[in-house]
Amino acid sequence: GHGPVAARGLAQGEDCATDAAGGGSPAAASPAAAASPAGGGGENGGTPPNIAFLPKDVENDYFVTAAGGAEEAAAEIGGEFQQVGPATASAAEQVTYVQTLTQQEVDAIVVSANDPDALSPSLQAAMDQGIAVVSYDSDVAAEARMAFVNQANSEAIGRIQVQIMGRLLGCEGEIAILSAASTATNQNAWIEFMRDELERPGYENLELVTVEYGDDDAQVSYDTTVELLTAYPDLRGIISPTSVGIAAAAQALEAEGRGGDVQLTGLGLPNALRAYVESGTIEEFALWNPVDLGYLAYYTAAALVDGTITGALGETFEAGRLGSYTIGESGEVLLGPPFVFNAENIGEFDF
Amino acid sequence: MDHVAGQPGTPVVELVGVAKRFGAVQALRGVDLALFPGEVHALVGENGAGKSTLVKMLAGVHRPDLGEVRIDGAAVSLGGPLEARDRGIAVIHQHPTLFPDLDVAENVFMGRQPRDRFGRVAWRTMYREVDGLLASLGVRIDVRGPVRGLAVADQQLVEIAKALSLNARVLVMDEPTASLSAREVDRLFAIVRRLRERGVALLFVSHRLEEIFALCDRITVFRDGAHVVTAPTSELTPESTIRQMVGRRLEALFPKEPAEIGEVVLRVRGLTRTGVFRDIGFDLRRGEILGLFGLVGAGRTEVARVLFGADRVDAGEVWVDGAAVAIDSPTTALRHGIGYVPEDRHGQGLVLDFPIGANVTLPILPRLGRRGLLDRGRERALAGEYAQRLQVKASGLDQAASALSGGNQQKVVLGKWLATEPKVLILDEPTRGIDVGTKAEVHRIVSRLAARGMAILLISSELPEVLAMSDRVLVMHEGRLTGTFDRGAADQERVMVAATGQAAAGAVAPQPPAPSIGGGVLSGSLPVGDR
Amino acid sequence: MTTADGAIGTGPSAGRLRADRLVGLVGRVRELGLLVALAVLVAAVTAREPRFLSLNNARTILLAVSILAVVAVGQTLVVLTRNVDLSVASIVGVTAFVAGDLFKQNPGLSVPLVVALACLLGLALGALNGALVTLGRVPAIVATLGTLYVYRGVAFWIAGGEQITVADVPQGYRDIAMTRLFGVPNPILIAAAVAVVAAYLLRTSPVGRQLYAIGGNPEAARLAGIRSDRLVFGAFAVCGLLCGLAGVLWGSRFGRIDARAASGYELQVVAAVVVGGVNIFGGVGTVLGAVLGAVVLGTVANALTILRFSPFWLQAISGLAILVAVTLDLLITRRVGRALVARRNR
Amino acid sequence: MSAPPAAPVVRRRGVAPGALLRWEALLVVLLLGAVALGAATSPVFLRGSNFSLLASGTMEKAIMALPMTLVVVAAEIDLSVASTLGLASAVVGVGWAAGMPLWLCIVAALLVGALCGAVNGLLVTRLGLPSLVVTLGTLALYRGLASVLLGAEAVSDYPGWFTGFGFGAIPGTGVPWTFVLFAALLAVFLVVLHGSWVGRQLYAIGLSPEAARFSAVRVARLKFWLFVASGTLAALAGVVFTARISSSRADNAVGFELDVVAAVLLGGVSIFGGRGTLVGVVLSLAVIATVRNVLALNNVGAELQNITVGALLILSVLGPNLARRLPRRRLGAPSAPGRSAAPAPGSSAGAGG
Ligand SMILES: Nc1ncnc2c1ncn2[C@@H]1O[C@H](COP(=O)(O)OP(=O)(O)OP(=O)(O)O)[C@@H](O)[C@H]1O
Ligand SMILES: Nc1ncnc2c1ncn2[C@@H]1O[C@H](COP(=O)(O)OP(=O)(O)OP(=O)(O)O)[C@@H](O)[C@H]1O
Ligand SMILES: [Mg+2]
Ligand SMILES: [Mg+2]
Repeated sequence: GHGPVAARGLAQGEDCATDAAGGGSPAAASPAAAASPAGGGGENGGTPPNIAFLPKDVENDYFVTAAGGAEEAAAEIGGEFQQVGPATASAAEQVTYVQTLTQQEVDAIVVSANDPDALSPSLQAAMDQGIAVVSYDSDVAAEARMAFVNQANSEAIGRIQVQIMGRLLGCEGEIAILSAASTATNQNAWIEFMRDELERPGYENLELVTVEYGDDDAQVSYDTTVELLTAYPDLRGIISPTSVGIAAAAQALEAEGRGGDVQLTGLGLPNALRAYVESGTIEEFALWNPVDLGYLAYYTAAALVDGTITGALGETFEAGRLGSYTIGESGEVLLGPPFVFNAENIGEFDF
Repeated sequence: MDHVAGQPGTPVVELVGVAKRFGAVQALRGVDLALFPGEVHALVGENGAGKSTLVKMLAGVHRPDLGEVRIDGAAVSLGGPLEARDRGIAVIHQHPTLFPDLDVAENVFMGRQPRDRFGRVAWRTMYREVDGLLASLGVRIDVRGPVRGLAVADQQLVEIAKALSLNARVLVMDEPTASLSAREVDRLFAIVRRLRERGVALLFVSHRLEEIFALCDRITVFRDGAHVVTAPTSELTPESTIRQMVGRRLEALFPKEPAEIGEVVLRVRGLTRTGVFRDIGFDLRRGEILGLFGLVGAGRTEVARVLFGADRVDAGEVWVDGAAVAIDSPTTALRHGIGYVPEDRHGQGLVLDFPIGANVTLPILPRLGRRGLLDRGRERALAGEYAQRLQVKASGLDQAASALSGGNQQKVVLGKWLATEPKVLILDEPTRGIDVGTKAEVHRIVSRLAARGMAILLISSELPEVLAMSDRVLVMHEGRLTGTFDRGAADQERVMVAATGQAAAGAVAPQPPAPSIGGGVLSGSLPVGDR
Repeated sequence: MTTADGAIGTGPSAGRLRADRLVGLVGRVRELGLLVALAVLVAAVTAREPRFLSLNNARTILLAVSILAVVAVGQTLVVLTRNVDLSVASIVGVTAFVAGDLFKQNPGLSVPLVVALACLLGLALGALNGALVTLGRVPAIVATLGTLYVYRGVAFWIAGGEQITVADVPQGYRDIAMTRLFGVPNPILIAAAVAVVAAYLLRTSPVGRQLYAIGGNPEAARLAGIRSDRLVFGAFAVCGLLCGLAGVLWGSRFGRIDARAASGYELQVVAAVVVGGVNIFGGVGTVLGAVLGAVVLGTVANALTILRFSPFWLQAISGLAILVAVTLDLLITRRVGRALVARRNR
Repeated sequence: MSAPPAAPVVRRRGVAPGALLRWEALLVVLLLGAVALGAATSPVFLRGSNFSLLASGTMEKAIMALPMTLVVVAAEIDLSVASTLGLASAVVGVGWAAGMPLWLCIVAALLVGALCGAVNGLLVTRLGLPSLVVTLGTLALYRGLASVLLGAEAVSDYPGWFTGFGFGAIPGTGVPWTFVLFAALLAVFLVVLHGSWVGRQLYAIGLSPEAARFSAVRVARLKFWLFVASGTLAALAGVVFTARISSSRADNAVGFELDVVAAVLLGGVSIFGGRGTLVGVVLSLAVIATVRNVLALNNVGAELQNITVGALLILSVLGPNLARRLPRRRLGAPSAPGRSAAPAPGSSAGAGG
């Protein structure tokens, strides 16, 4: 079954935060009521759209999963779908892919940017050629795309991970962050919000001691985790906002026999983390449904291609089984708040 | 072929009509050679006559294009060095083939180490055997130390030990004495004679005719890859052998032209390189050929390298034309008009893969063109001029230096340095491994250069050459000057005494007699030495 | 035969013999130097952070370098023969992925079988490198730069964006890297065993000595009747085999594997070998050195984290460590060598 | 017979012209094949805009390949180029972020590149360390410095003229500006390697550093400046790269060094030094860029592109080798098996200084 979009498992009151206002919990920008299952585009707009997805890298299970949703959407609309991209997250290579896709005259490019600025000139060139450009997952400069399908805003993602950790540790103890590459933009944005969340009253005793980088490499992430344990003997928790990092950290904690002793949370995929949730190394972790993200991104691109929307504020379109969406500030389409997985609900997901 | 009387039975090894071609070069054109048990057979010929090629054929390195190799009368195909070895043929190659970072004993036994019952290398046995072998050669070399850093002569001795360790029926030696001192040569000869008595067949390749006539039973002469003659030593004389080798009568071997000796061009005082040589001082004048004699390892090359800027010096001073100079690189040496023809032709003298022309012009390229660009026209003209002057035998200036015979390669190196129009030319073993014909030519060239006013430092291990060519002779022993002789006063005996260090205390002045040219600043006992 | 009645070498005998012994020591001095450097490093870091010097942390470091050490041993064999294998990381990646994929596609497959298949795959890929170099006469650096791309490409091709997760492999497979013997994690024991066996064979077997000979002077090796091609081929094959083993350890240890596993690792491997005093031009070096090189690099990385250096400094300091190590090694070797020559000539 | 003075030309390269022509002819055939394949399989391949795409994406590597060719001809190697590129990009970024005028940032980046090259050069020529080892170390060092400088930041918001230079083409022609820059550099390098005495000396160094030194070639000095040139041009490539992707990040162009080396080797430059031409390298760059472009237009992923490039690299050496070996097998004396990394051990002896 497909994942729900609302944030289950996290009740507002359980936060460490004691201030009432705060940047707190994400606005529940949930979709409108379920609408017609058939998409908004296809039928009224002549030829089926030819839409290309360009993820950060094609080896990441996250994007592979998202591509599954896009394919599902393509099948519903009857459009074409292809996913191309670099093997390792590289902005420069993405530029080349954008140019190649432009040459190929696809109808729309859906891109998750390794670098928000690197892609701008080439994406703008693509738009000049009449190609619809949508960003998803990781945004590009606003003027270089028509819409941004946001899985959940950075703020929500950043804060929720700290909130989970706070809850797991009873709001006190040393924690560390294990990120991906130091240059990963959305990671860095999330980490900023994590820091901000930690500034809030109530988190005084939760101390972030370091941010380390595992380069989205299993070995580096693993070794770094183990070294963290030695360097910070009082370490109580690790937040790893990357699917590679959290899996490697879990593996390392289990190998060191520290699973459950040092709490681990972050962003990850249920299938990759199921074993660790079952063994108790990870109690809770967050994510949105990447299948839905790909699905929504495809529908957004299709709507742009057939002219249903232009990316202007307030426009609405139908996104198949997800229902109707409205374009928000600066072309943003928000999938929904992040979702928290735990031992009870993880069995419901298969991606 | 003409079997020589007194050679009983069948030859152990026989080459019949073998031919070998390398690209455009026909190295061997159908030659015959038979080796009998209990004979020492000399193989002589000019550079490039094909001697080493034949040796490599026996070693299983090259296979003949035509003809066959017979062992004990039966035709065999020597597929590789291993096969040759297994058939009882041991070879000492012209250039040492050692493993610099392995120890001496391993070098001797590489590829066939003694093993213990678990198939492991039996190190103790190996060390013991090699110790014994070297002792029989009368040398003390640590068998557990690496070969790197051994003097060339010692390396050659390791090679010899290696060949001896095979207990072969046939021992082939390609110029084994080229870098040995007289005593070592004597010892080697004693062993060779002993092996002959045991019925080993020996093939001995050398350019030193006096050695050949002292040691060998029969002599085979090659010329241009063809067999010329095989005859008992008794039927030949050095003169007739040379005639067969070069195919013509030879003019004087050491044609020294009279030259007017002028002012001091190069003055050296107190030159010291710690651990290598000490307190070297001499004057070299215009038109003078200054011989520098010594046994191998005396440090002559080291002195030359320092004068050429290839090595650094720890103390001492050098003046060129009266001006003190600091020569820190070959480029500086070139600027001061010093040229150096190194003893290692292949490694240092030539870029082997470059054509003749590019080799000749390499040091002067920056002068040849304008604004850094090459001037191919001038380059060709210049290279052609020197090739012509030195009579380099080649198909053209485009021929790669690697395809030339040793003598012609040496001429190219000479041409290269002459093209720089040096004031001082240092020649390091300019005729080593060069056949008599070419040797005479080189001597003539050197002599003519001196006559035209060039100052020449002639380093040689060949005493007759030094004595005949030099106006003055310096002698080195273990890194020190042990003698200085004027042309008239230098005779074989006195020079040898100095070279072996027997003259040690005070018999000769370590510094040259003080010439008072250039203001006499440097006369008398000079404040030389370490600083 | 007669005995020597006098030395006619180049120098006085007694001094020379002693000097030559010392030359023999230089080989060992290289590793000694590295050990000293390691000790200094450990002492310096411990002075600032006592926790660094603990059994636990030693285990962490050794565990972190164990896979690197296995590959470095293989690389050493190749480098000794005056070759290099740049494709090691790709082989590790391919074998790690294929092993995981075998389990994923055929749940219930026996663990030893998969391990054997992965090692065999490594062997085959290494052998292909060897064939290109010996039969094809392609310079090793060119051939293995090519196969670096090709093998990695094959890994991507097979993977097609899929990952292997812990859920895909049986516990028995994970146990290879996860279990401990007397408190020592398996990978360390495996790496140590590989290193000890390789070191022993290199020192005592004729074939081992011949590898040195080939690298020291290929021409002379040929003249000595050594079947160089066969041995070089063998060195590449064994290196591939060890990469296969490393791939198994990799998959077993990290749980999650994608087609990028170990990419870029070749540079670390070469760095470890070089820091370990193995001459990149062949003929000189030991397995012990290479393993020590890996340990030094691992210790530096570990120390930086323990000392709470900003992670941004890590790579720069690792690079610096490589340069310092090779420079020191060179200076020491050179000084000893010069002293010896001077002595010999006295 | 003595050599006639008017003998044929003095060849400028240490390689038989026949072999040379064969290699470059092979590359031309490959190139034509790739173009034909592209024209046949993709309707957009022959468009001008496609050339622009094909060219612009490869210019940084092409710029680094120029000095790399010279470095490899001199029997050395520089693995630190991509890291130098990254460091230069970081320098531009940090400078720009600090409010320095952009031209000054660029100059600073070039100076830093030169300095990086000088460090490599000093370590190689002064200490006599193998360049493979030195540049492996500086590969990590320079990349590390880039990440120290930039940390997790990325600097972008570069002015339009700058990104326009990296991204745009001469109006109306489809010829990228960066290509013009490359062409100008190529002209310089062609003259240096094939028309000047420096080039000739580089070949001599590559073939025999010892003989070159004994021929009064300033081996150490030339090598030093070669590394400086390599570092400077890598920095220039960093500027180009920064402009093209309008962003400075610590991980810019990670792993490019192997692509550059691969292009040089495919171009027929011998890893042992002394052999090869810039024409071959340019052809090889064109072949690689075209093949990748054709494959990409046909939606063939990066992995298969890499397999293709790797296979080309191997086959380009293997093919001729096998062809040559068949008839010559009997000749014996095959080249020593697998000599790998660059020159012989003694090669750096020229660095004595
Ligand atoms: N491997 C090779 N490739 C090409 N030419 C070769 C090769 N080996 C020998 N030659 C050529 O074959 C000819 C015979 O060479 P060889 O070495 O047998 O002469 P040699 O009689 O030993 O001379 P020297 O007295 O100088 O040692 C020479 O012209 C030489 O250049
Ligand atoms: N490769 C080397 N390593 C260490 N020492 C060396 C080396 N080559 C020479 N030597 C030492 O330097 C000294 C002089 O060298 P060398 O043998 O070249 O002298 P030489 O008089 O020029 O002899 P020749 O030129 O006849 O070979 C010797 O004592 C020798 O031991
Ligand atoms: Mg010979
Ligand atoms: Mg000498």
